[in-house]
Amino acid sequence: MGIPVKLPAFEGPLDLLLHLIESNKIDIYDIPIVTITDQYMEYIQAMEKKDLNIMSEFLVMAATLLEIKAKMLLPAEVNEEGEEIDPRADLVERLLEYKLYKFMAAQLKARRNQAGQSFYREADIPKEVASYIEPVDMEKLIGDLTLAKLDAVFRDVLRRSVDKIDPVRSGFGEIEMEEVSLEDRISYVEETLKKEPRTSFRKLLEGKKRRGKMQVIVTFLAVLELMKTGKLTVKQEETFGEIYIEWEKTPAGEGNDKAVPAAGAGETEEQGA
Amino acid sequence: MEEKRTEAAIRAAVEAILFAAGGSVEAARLASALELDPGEMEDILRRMELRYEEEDRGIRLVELENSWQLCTKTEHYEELIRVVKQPRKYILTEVLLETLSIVAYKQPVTKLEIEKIRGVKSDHAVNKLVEYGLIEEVGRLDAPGRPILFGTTEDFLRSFGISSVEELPKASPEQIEDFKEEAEEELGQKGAGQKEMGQAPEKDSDEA
Amino acid sequence: MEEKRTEAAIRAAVEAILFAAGGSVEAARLASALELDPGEMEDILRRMELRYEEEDRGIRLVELENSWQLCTKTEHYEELIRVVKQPRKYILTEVLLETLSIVAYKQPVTKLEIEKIRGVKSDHAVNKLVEYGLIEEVGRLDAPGRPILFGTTEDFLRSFGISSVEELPKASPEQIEDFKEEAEEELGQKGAGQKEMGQAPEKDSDEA
Repeated sequence: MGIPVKLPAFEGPLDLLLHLIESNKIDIYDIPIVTITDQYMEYIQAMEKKDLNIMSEFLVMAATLLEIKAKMLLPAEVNEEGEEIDPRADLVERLLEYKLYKFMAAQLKARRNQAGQSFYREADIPKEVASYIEPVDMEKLIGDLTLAKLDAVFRDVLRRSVDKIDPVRSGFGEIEMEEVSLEDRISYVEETLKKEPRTSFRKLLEGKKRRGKMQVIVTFLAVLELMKTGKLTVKQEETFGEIYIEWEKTPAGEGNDKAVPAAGAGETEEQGA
Repeated sequence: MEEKRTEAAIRAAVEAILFAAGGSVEAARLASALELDPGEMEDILRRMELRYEEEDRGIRLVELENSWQLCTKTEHYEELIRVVKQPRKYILTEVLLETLSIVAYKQPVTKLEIEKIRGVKSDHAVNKLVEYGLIEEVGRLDAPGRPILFGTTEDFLRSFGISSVEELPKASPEQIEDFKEEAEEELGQKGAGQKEMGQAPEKDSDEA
Repeated sequence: MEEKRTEAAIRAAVEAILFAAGGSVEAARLASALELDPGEMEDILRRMELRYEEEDRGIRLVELENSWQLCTKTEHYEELIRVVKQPRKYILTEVLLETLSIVAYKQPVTKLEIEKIRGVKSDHAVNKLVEYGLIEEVGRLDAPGRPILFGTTEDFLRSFGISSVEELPKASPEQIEDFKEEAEEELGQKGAGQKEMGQAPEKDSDEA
């Protein structure tokens, strides 16, 4: 059989083989392997070799065909039951499976045409529903907040507020250079997180009498540094919200701990707090 | 297309068309699509309108200037809300709690005052608290720009079982003075009292 | 909310919800919104399904893997397209259909398995099907490289009018046997189907 001048394109080697089998009117269970292999080779030789990726797939099949052809010449192998093994068996299975899916694809196509006659709807939520805002459940919101707790929070706020103001006032005329070392802050943050693996940035600053700007900045840098090395993760749920810090327990962290002695200068005394 | 359709089949077709169309469809357009004369179409639509009012229908047929449309019955909005709206979760974060305590104890208070105490911008916290119905505008300060004065809501007070702001323990000016003194003392001692001071505030940080 | 709702009222609510939602809504979600237990909800949905089949309804209730949705009956397609524009459908080439059918019948399946069956690289086809929303990643195979497992999407069910993947005939060994017989019969007719077979693959050569 000659190859047509205008070569049809095939999806792949299996597709081509099925085509050859069908156009030769061959029984798929008894493929004349010599004829089919020759035709297959003829076809791929005529193929445009523009796409190596596609070509290689056709070539793999060519090798398989040649292998089968060779095995056909040898005495047949037998299986445990003493039956002769047809070297073509695997190929036949593959071809049948492939054909099965082609057949199913055709069925799907028909179903799609049918299903395409059903129309769906875009969501159309009435304005009143879309703009509905759930009322606040005050009880749930308040939760276990008590007046006593609120009072404590307020006192704490005031205290910190005073703390913030005073150093400035008292600092008039004698502006102190605040020495904050990044290294110390890193070890402070590490120590704190080891004791309390989940905390907030705010909490890291607590216990510090003088929350100078430099203190805040350097602590923040320390957090960034530790984040970069993967020792902690940082989460902020909303803009201006609480910054939550979580210690990542990595074995790598331990080696580093030794590098930074726990009992450092200045800030480290807070570890006791 | 069929020889003689039943009215039921026509009604079904109208339903299908209006369902898929989403918006409204002119009666004339329906009539021509279904090969009916306008009068007949109109009669059928009127009859359909009534049928949709039956108890087991969740949609209704409405006419809008010679156009017809299907829409959800308002009776079912409540159930619809439960399906489409995610229940909101509100939490009083530390920031909110802090801001709330300032409003509670210093009310009426302006946002500027809150910010002065907290040392940071507080628009977000104030807005959230208003949204949650914990605080509200209680007036305006007689000052340039007439800034809003915030106070706690009645709902807020009720939830603590108190009837008026008066019942809140006020942080008096003297108290604030106390704090200042305390702070100055500590500064003098430079870190002596640190341990005690360090403990107190930390306790609340996990309340968020 | 109500003391005792009639089933008609529940049916109405379901209709309202599904009409407004447009897309599919999980049965469990409906049940919780309507404060029904799942079994009861299911029963009602099944009864509704039947009621929608009545002659004067143009829409039907369809199930898509435990979710429910309203859509127009195919019977009204002719009348429908005279008024409503057909949503644009992407073209599914033979290659895509073939790949899709492998995913549909063998899911969850890796790209490698698809390629083994098809005998060709299938990145392009798989990517396109993912892009069209017909298949999606459904997990990872517990094997070296943790390859992606693909499965079909709800949109696949919708596009092909299938309620559940279970509904698809599984490609079982018996079925393959059946198919072999069919193939043998075909051989008996010698080349009857040849023309179609020869043409089909040519169309999508660009997909390979």
